[in-house]
Amino acid sequence: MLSVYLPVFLLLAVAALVAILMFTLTSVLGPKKPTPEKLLPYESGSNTTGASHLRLSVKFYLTAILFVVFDIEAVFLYPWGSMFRELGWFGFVEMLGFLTILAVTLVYAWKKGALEWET
Amino acid sequence: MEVGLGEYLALATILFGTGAIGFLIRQNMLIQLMCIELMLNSVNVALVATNRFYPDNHAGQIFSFFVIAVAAAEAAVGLAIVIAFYRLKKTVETDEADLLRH
Amino acid sequence: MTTAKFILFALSALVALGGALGTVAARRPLRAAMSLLIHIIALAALYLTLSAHLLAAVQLLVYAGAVVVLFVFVIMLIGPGAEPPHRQRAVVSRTLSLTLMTIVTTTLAFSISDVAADWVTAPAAFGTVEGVGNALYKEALVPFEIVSITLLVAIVGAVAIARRSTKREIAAKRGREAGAAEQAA
Amino acid sequence: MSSWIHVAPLVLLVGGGLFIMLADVFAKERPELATVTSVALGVSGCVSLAALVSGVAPQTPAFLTSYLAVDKMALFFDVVICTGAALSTLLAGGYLREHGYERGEFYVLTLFSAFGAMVLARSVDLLSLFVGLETMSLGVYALVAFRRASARAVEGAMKYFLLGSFAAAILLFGSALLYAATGHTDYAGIAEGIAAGADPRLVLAGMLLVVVGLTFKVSAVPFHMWTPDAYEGAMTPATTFMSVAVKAAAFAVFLRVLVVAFGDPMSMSEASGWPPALAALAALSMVYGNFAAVSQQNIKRMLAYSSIAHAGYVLVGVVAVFRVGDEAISAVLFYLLAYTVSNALALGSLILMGSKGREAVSYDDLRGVGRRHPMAALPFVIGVLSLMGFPPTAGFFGKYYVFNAAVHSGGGMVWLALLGVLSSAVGAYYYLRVIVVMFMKEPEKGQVLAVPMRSGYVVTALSIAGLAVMELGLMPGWFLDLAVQAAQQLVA
Repeated sequence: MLSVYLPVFLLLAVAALVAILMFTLTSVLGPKKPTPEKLLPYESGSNTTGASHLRLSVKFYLTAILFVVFDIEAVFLYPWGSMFRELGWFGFVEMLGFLTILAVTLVYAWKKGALEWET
Repeated sequence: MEVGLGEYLALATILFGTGAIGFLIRQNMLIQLMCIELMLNSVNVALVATNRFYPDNHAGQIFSFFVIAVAAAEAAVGLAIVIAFYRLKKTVETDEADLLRH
Repeated sequence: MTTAKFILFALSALVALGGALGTVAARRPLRAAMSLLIHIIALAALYLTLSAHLLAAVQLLVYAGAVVVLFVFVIMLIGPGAEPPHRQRAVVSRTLSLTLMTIVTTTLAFSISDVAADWVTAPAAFGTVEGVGNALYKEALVPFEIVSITLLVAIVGAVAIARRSTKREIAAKRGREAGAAEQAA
Repeated sequence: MSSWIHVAPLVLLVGGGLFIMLADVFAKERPELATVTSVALGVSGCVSLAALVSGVAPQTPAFLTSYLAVDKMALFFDVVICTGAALSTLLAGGYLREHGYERGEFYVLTLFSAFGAMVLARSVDLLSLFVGLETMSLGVYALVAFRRASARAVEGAMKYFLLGSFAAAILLFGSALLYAATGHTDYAGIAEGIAAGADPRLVLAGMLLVVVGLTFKVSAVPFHMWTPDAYEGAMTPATTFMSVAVKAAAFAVFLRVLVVAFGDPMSMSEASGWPPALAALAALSMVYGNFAAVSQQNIKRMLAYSSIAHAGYVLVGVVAVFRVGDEAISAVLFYLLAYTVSNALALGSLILMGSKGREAVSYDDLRGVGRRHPMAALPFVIGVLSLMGFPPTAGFFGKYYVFNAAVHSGGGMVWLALLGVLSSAVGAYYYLRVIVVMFMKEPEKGQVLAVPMRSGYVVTALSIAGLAVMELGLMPGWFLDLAVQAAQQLVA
C-alpha cells in the first residue's frame, strides 16, 4: 500500500542528501582562517547599518490573511475539479453556490480596500 | 508489534494534552494560537484513525477535512485580533491584558 | 500490519510528538512556528499510514502551506524577539494546571490505548480523491455550503478588524470627537 | 414545494446577507444598512414563525435532514435568534451613527453570525454543530473587536477568542472520541452506539468533553471567565447580540445533544449521568452570577454577570428534562424567548441614555435621568423588572415555568428550584438599584448629565422589545403552547 509513495520518499531523501552534502563538504574541505572582516555579515561590500531583522509593515498582513482563506476555497475546488463530470448538474449548482458566496466576499474585501498596497 | 486504533487514539490524546498544557502555561498569544492548532491537529488524527477502522463511509475524513478548513479560517481571524492587540499595546503577552481583570 | 507501515507510524508519531513539545516549549515564537511546521509534516506522513491520501495532501497544502506561513508572517511583523524575561506571573497556578493536565492526559491516553479494532481491509477508493470527493459533494453537501459562509465571516471579520478607516468614517469620527468636546465644555 | 419552507429562513438570510454586502460597497449615498438587515432578519423570523404556526409537514431530502433538523424546535429557535439579531441590528443602527463607528461590516457580521447560530440550533450532527458554532463564533469575535481603537474591546475580544477556540477544540476532541466509540457522528447514531454497548471509557470521556465545550458557550460558572470582559469590551449592540442570540443557540444544541445523543437511561440517570453534574453547574451559576453582579458599578458588567445567573436558571430547566421531558424543554424554550426580549430591552435602554459620543455606562451616569426624561427611562424600568422576574412581565413567566418544571421533577430538584428563587431575590437588589438611581438619586454638581439620544432605530427597537415583554407577560399562553408543541416533537 505504501509502495505507491516510494518515489515521493525517494525524492525527499535525495533532496535532503544534496542539501546536507553541500553544507558538510564546504565546511570540511575549505581552509579556515577567520579574520574580523570576513566574519562581518556581508552587505555587498558596504558596512552593515540598522538591525538585522527587517520589520514588515502592517499593510501586507491583510493580504496574507486573505491568502489563507482563499487558499482553503481552492482546496475545496481540487476534489470537485477532478470529478465534476461524474457529479453532473447537481455538483455544478452546488459549486456555483459556493463560488458565488466567495466571489461576493472577494468583491467586498476588494472594495473595502483590503487589497491596496500603497499606504 | 501490532498498532491498532488504541495506539492512534493514545497518540491523539497525548498530542491534545500537550496542546492544552501549552495553551494554559504559555503567556505569549502567538504560541497559544499555535497550541490551539496542535489540539485541532490531534482531533484530526483521532478522526482519521477511527475512519480507517470503520471504512464503510468517509465520515471521519470529511469531518477532519472541515476541521482543517475551519481551523485555518479561525487562525486568520485570531491573528487579525493579535495584530490589533499589538498595534495598541506593543506586546503580545497575555498578562498585559489585565485591564479588565478587576 | 507491514513493517514498513509500522516504521512510518513510529517515526511520524515520534517526530509529531517532538514537534508538539518544541512548539510548547520554544522560547521564541519563530522557533515554535518551525517546530509546528515539522509537527504538521509528520502528521501528514501519519495520515498516509491510515490511507488518508487526499487529507495528507490537504494538510500539507493548507496547514504547512498557508497557516504556518501566516504565523511566520505575523511573527516577523511583531519582531521575533525572545520572550522578555519578566517576572513569571502566577507560577503556582500554572504549575498546578501543568501537573493536573499531565495526569489527566496520561491516564486517558493509557486507558484508551487498548481499544479493540481490527485492520479491516479498506475498499479500493478509500481516502482517495474520488472517494472523499464523492462523500464531500454528495452526502456532506450541507456543511460544504455552510463552510462557504464560515469563510465569508472569517474574511469580513479580518477585514473589519484590520483595514484602515475610509474617508467617510474619519469624518464621522471627527464629528464624534467634536460632539464629545462640545458636550464636555 | 411547501416542504422547502423549513429551509427558507436560512436561504433568505444568506440572500439578504449577500445583498447587504453589495449594497454596502456599491451604494452611492450612505445606504440604510440597519433597516435592510433588520428587515431581512425580521422576514426570516416571520417565515419561520409562519411555518411553526401552520405546522406544515417537512419532506426535505435526506442529504439535508442528516445534518439539519426540520422540526418545530428548530423553527422556534429561528424565531428567537432572528428576534434577538433584528433587535441588536436596530440598536446598532442608532448606536453606530451616534458614536461615529458607522461601518458596514457590523451588519454583515451580525447577520451571518445569526445564520451560524441558526445552523447551530438546527444541527443534528456533530459536523454541522462544529461548522455552525465556528461560523457564529468567528462573527462574534470580530464584533467584539470591532471598536479596534479601544484597548478594552481588543482585550475582551482576545480573551474571548482564546477561550472560545480552546472550548471549541475540547468540544471537537469529545466529538472525535464519541465517533471513535460509536462509529457515528450524528446524535441518533451516537445514541444507538451507546445503547449497543460502545466502549464506556470513550463514551464517558467524549460526553464529558462535549458537555464542557457546550457549557463554555452558554457561560455557565466554571467556564464563564470570558463573559464579563467580552460583554464589557464589546459595543452595546454587539453585547446584545452575544447575550441573546448566541446563548439561545448554545442552549438549543445543548438540549438536542442531551436529549437525543445522551438520552439513554444510563447517561441520563439521576445518580451517575449528566443531570447531577449540570445541577451543580446550575446552582453555582445562579449563586455566583447574582452575588458577583451586586458589587458591579458598570451596568454592562452587571448585565454580564446577570446573564451568567440567567444561564443558571435555564440550566435548571435543562436538568429537569431527565424527569419531566417536554414540560422542562418547553419551559427552557419560553425562558430563552423571554430573556431575549427582556435583555434586548435593558441593553437598548442603556444605549438610549448615551448620546453624542458619551455612553452611559455606570450607575452614576444614570443619576436623576428618570426625573429629567421620564419617557426615556420607562423602557429601562420595564426591562429591568422583566429581568428580575416581576409578575406582569415576560421574565416572571419564564422563571415560573422553569422552576415549576424543577419542582415537578421532585427530589433534589426542589432544592435547586428553591435556591433559584432565593438567588433571584438577591438579584432583585442590583436590578432595583437601576430604578432607584434613575429616579431617587441627584447627579453631583458638575457631573455631565446623560442626555438620551434621539434615534428612530433605537426607539423602534425598544418599542418592539417592550411590546414583546408586556405581551409575553400578559398572554404567555399562546407562545407557551408553541414551545410545548416543539418540545413534544423533540422528545417523541
